Amino acid sequence: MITRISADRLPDLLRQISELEKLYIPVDKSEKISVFEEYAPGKVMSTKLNTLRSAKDFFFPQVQPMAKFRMEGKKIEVIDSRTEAQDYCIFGVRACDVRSFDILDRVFLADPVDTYYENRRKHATIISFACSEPSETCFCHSFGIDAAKPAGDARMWMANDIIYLEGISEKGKALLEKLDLAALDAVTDEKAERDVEAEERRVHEIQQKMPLYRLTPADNREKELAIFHSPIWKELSDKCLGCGSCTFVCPTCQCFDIEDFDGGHGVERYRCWDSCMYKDFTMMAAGTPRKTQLERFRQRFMHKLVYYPIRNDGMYSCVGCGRCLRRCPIHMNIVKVMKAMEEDAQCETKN
Amino acid sequence: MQMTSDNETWEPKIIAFCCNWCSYSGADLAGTNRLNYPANVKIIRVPCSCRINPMFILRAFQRGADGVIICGCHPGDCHYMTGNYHTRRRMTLLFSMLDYLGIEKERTRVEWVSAAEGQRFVDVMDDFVGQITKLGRCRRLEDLRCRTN
Amino acid sequence: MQKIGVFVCHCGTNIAATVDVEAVAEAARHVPGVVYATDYTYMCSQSGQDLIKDAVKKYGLTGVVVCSCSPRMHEKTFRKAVDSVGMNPYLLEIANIREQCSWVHKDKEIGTKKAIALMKAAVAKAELDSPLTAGETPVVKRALVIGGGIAGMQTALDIADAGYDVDIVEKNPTIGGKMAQLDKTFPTLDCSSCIVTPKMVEVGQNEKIHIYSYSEVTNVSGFVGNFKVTIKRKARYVDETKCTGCGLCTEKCPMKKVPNEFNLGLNNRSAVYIPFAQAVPKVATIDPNYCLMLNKGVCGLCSKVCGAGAINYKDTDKEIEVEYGAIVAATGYEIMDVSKYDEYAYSQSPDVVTSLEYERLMNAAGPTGGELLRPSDHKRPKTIVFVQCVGSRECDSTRGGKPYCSKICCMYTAKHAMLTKDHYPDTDIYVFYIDVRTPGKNFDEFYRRAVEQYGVHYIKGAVGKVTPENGKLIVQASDLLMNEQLTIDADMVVLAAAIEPSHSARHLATMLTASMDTNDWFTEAHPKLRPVESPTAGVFLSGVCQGPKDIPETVAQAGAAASKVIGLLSKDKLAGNPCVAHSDEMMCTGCSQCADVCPYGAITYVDKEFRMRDRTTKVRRVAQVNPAVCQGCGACTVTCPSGAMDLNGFSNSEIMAEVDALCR
Amino acid sequence: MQDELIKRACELLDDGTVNRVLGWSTGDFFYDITPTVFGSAEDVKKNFVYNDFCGANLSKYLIAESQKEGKIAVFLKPCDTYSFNQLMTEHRLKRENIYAIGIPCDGKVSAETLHDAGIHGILGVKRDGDDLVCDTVYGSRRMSFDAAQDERCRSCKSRRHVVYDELLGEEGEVLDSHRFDEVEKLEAMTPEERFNFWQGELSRCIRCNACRNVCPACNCELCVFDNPKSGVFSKAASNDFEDANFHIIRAFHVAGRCTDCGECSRVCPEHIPLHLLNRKFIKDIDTLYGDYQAGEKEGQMSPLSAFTEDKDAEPSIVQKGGIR
Repeated sequence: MITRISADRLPDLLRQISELEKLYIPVDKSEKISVFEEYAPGKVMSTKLNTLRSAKDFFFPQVQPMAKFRMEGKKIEVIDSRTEAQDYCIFGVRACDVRSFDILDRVFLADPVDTYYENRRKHATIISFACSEPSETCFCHSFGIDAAKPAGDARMWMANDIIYLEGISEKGKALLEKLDLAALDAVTDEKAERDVEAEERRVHEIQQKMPLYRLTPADNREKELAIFHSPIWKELSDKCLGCGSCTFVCPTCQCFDIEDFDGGHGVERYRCWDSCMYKDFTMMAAGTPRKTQLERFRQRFMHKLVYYPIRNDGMYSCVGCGRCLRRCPIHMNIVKVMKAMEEDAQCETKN
Repeated sequence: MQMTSDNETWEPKIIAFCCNWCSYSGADLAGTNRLNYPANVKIIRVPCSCRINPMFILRAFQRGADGVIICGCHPGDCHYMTGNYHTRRRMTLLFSMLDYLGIEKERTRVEWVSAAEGQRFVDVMDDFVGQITKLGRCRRLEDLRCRTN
Repeated sequence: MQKIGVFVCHCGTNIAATVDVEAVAEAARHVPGVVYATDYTYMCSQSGQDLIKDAVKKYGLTGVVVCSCSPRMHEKTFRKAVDSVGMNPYLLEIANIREQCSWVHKDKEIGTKKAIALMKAAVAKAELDSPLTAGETPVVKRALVIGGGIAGMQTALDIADAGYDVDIVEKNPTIGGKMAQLDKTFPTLDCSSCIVTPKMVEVGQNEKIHIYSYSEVTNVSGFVGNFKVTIKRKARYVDETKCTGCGLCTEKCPMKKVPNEFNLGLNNRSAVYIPFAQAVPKVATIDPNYCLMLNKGVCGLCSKVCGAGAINYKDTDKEIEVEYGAIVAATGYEIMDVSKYDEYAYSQSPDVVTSLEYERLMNAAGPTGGELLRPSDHKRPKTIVFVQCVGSRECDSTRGGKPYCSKICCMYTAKHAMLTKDHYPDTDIYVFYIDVRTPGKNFDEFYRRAVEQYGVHYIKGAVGKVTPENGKLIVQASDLLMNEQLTIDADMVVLAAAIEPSHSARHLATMLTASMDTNDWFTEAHPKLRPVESPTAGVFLSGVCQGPKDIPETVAQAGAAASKVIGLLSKDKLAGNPCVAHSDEMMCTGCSQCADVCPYGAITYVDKEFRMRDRTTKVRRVAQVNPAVCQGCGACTVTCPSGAMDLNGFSNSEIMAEVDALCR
Repeated sequence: MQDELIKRACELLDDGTVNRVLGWSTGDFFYDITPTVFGSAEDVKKNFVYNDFCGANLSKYLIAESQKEGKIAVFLKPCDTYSFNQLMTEHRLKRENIYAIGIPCDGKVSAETLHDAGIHGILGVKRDGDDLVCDTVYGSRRMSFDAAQDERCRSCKSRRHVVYDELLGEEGEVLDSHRFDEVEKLEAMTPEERFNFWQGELSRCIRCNACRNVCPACNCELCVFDNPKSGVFSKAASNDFEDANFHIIRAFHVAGRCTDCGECSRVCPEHIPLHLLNRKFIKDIDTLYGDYQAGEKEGQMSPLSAFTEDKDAEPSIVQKGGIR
């Protein structure tokens, strides 16, 4: 069941949702920057391809306070700062980012469940937003993601000044049902379904023209050690600056560190994003197991393309959002790695 | 992170970095002469004003200081000959940068106070504390995690 | 976990009156890391110190905080105390709750609150203190004295007397300095030559003393106990080892029109010369500016007459490098150039002379053979005007004026007046002064004798103008006490020109990394308590180079400097200040910025091989601090972006811990 | 130009002058430039690229590369040569292992700028006079070359190479740059406005360290912010203070050493105009201590290491109206 609404009623739609629960939408802060922000009347939803940072921030923020230790003299009091989250809605998440939630779920919601993540995750309703103008840096299709038909609790298309809405999960459908769609002059009919199909076809055709269209990840699950010892890593990692920009914009990177901040009156324990590209990643008393950038660089891509699929039924830990393609200061991105792995595998077979 | 309500009583916190040879002695002299100055001023002894790293100044603001003052020997009188010349350049540039970032420029200061200038030390501190009191609490470089409650 | 002891001193009532010392001790007991806290009337007393020592032993303290007076007062005392019971002295911190708390805050509540904050900061620092041990360096048992005047000679003699080798570097061909040029000395009126020349001989003959005359220091490196000094021996064109000082060459030299600097140009000497009869070393020197052989390649007379074969026209400047344990600056003074003081007509009339020139005119070995004859017409002057404070106590620096009092002028002018009257009682003498300053043993008596017994006319006032006219000098002046204008027809005018530091002193100070005041006098390490030491360890100050002095003061200071040198040289090894910078080689990139800001040249770089985490090796340039040279200012620590450079005793983390504690 | 560079690189490899060449290569696009070390002429011929997108400054790679066996040839754009000199001044490069080739540059473009201008699905880019013509799946799009350039190139300070062993192409001039205009605009604001501006910018920082890791001046063995013992260690920008602290300290650490190559702003994923911090220091240094261009000459003393006894401004100048 797909409902169509005139695109100029989008503000009303958003207002209606925001009256039900806290609503977040992507907003353009400038020509260059779009971010998810809490909706307020007057805010215009960004139609940019993607937000600068990924939507993982909602469940796995860069800094997550975990506990506090208040000190008075020599006495220490432990304060659990967790509170149950309120229901909220994230509107306008792209297909790639929606998939990233599945990937994160498999990490954070597996036993033992990460309660900080779970708390945010279970209270969220995700309304995704189909892509109408994919870019050359997009390769979500390589991971079986349909940019034109995103997953989520509900999804939305926008084509020819019309918004199409469809509930997917029970949660999503329930939210849509609470809306006063009649007030938005919404129509639910077959034309909406046909329009959406046409839009999906249009987008798929565009995707076929893209340079990365033919990019398909190899199933590397059987070749773990061979890839690990491949000479490609030396060459690729030599160029890597060891910054964490790929990690931090990546929707699926989920590594964190736990730090204590002593503010003078007590200690605040928080976890924050970490990057396997950093020298001090997983630093232990005896040092770090990955001593050079080669090992660190290899870890990141082995994890996304080999280790994760091994443990997750072949699911890759990459969604093809293209953020790292754009943000890496030296364009040493996952596509180049996938290609190098492929070439290397071909060499192997030939030999 | 909790905001402290604004109507609580507030007293400026002033950190004064004093070089061991001139300004710290100047402060001692103020004491020897029983000259009063506000107790908000807390002195940290450093060998020379050139020992003061911008990180210390930012640290003080992070932890809730409302003003940071650096005192050293008068230019030309440095115990280490050239230390305060370095301080002069470093702090000029640092203060200018803080101003550029919109941090109130009145919150940082460098004063040259010799070992003989007990009275001057007091005058400088009176003036600085007065200035900071007028400005109120420093919020622009504060780390809320460091607040009392 | 640290075990800190906190000791709060009452200082009688000095602290206890405005600080609740018991409350401070009680607060300390609640500070994490503090295992013991107490208060006591006088911590610095023997029983107070015992209290600390006992607690260190009883509680196995790892750090001690004493809340008391300024660390500048008793830090050493308490450090010694804990040292005596086996605790590293640098694990002790002082919270200054007297000078910076109880004495400046009247309200007890406020004072107590602040004292507690200061205590907590000291505890925070003490928790991070690490034991420090001073490094040791051997001492080269040889001293260098720069300058061979009375100051340098006395210092050298005293050092030599203690059994150490001393070298004197003197830029002139002879030692003796200004004192050798003087006629008589005040206030005793004994003959200057008669007392200084035996000293010169004594220096020349002392086996422990080596004189590098006609030489200059061109480079100084190293540090206390281990200086390396480059000495330039200027080409003398006479072999010192061969020359017997017979003087035949000076007689035969045809070039006799060279201004004689010993007599301040009041007469001439030959191009090959011995400055004066009693010169030490008594060796001839060829003046390369005037020698015909050196300039035109003709003559060679001196070489022909020299029986010793000492003349060597091919001589060149030579540099030698010598190691010293201590260096004494004794560079003395010069007479200020008064030609800018045009109102006194110094450049217009030869009969306007400086006091030192007058000194030569009175001297039996001087240009006039001791007869007072004025330079213009060699007639005896009947009326002489002395002008005091020419260039001294002067705010106008554009003419080279000095803000300070030259100290010796009042006395030598009285001396000149009396000596003149002694020889020529019919001479009329006028002295124009701002103040007459005679603080010294028998000084005022001496001055009063000039006024009362000799009838010298002392006039408080200033000379406005001196006009040479028909062989006379018309002196227009004002008498401030009588409030009237005077005009005196004088035959001579004598200017008490200010004295100023030797012109080579600033360059030398730079080489020695010793500091100078704005007038270029060397500054002492402490104006009261360390008056003969420069702030640079191992560099000492002797005589007028530190500030104007008369001869006895100079000799006294020379002896004091010598005793400091002897004290230093008597040690086989020097324990340094452990609060010095050190570089963490694992973090250092060798960028050289720290060396750029180090005023002591304490930082050098070496290429060092490092084993990397992946077991490869890498050669990297890293900084190393010479702890014997580093004085611990910390300039390098701020310049170092990676924080590889840190300062013992005032480390980044210690200072930040103090900041944290004080902001809490 | 690319052909000329490839030819020269191959010559140098073939005649044994060098055993490696540091240049650029791409992946699936023409703009995804990666600095690359080429070990053979064959490799160079196949993969070497030099185009309008080759903005990456290669100097910093030389810290590691010059330590390796044999000589490496490197292509340096004018602004890269300043970084090169600065690294030489700081003894970070083994000069005898480097063969520096100066190459001309008339400004570089980032694909980011095109994307941000809404140009998507880019398949190719051509220069057409003053414009860039982008061939995209959505049709042809035009953008002026000037607007497409990185900010640092629009306000380029110099097209003159300050160091090289060999120069390809024409030597340029030091330009009359307007690079301080933006700084002046900020200076003219009220402190309130400035604070809001910077808070808006810096609060976006995600502490990915791209600015630091790409910066040729940030070449510490261990950055203070990565050192748990330094007291300022922090992995995340947990609040406004830490954002500001990181960027102030970083700017201060490179003050007097920053050549204004602009890499920091180019790589910032959050588009924070970090160069405005460095330029403020540069401008202040120029105003107070005389014009100084880091990296202009090898062996220059940083203005923060130097001083004058009586001519330096007192810090109170900031309170008295600031340095303008």
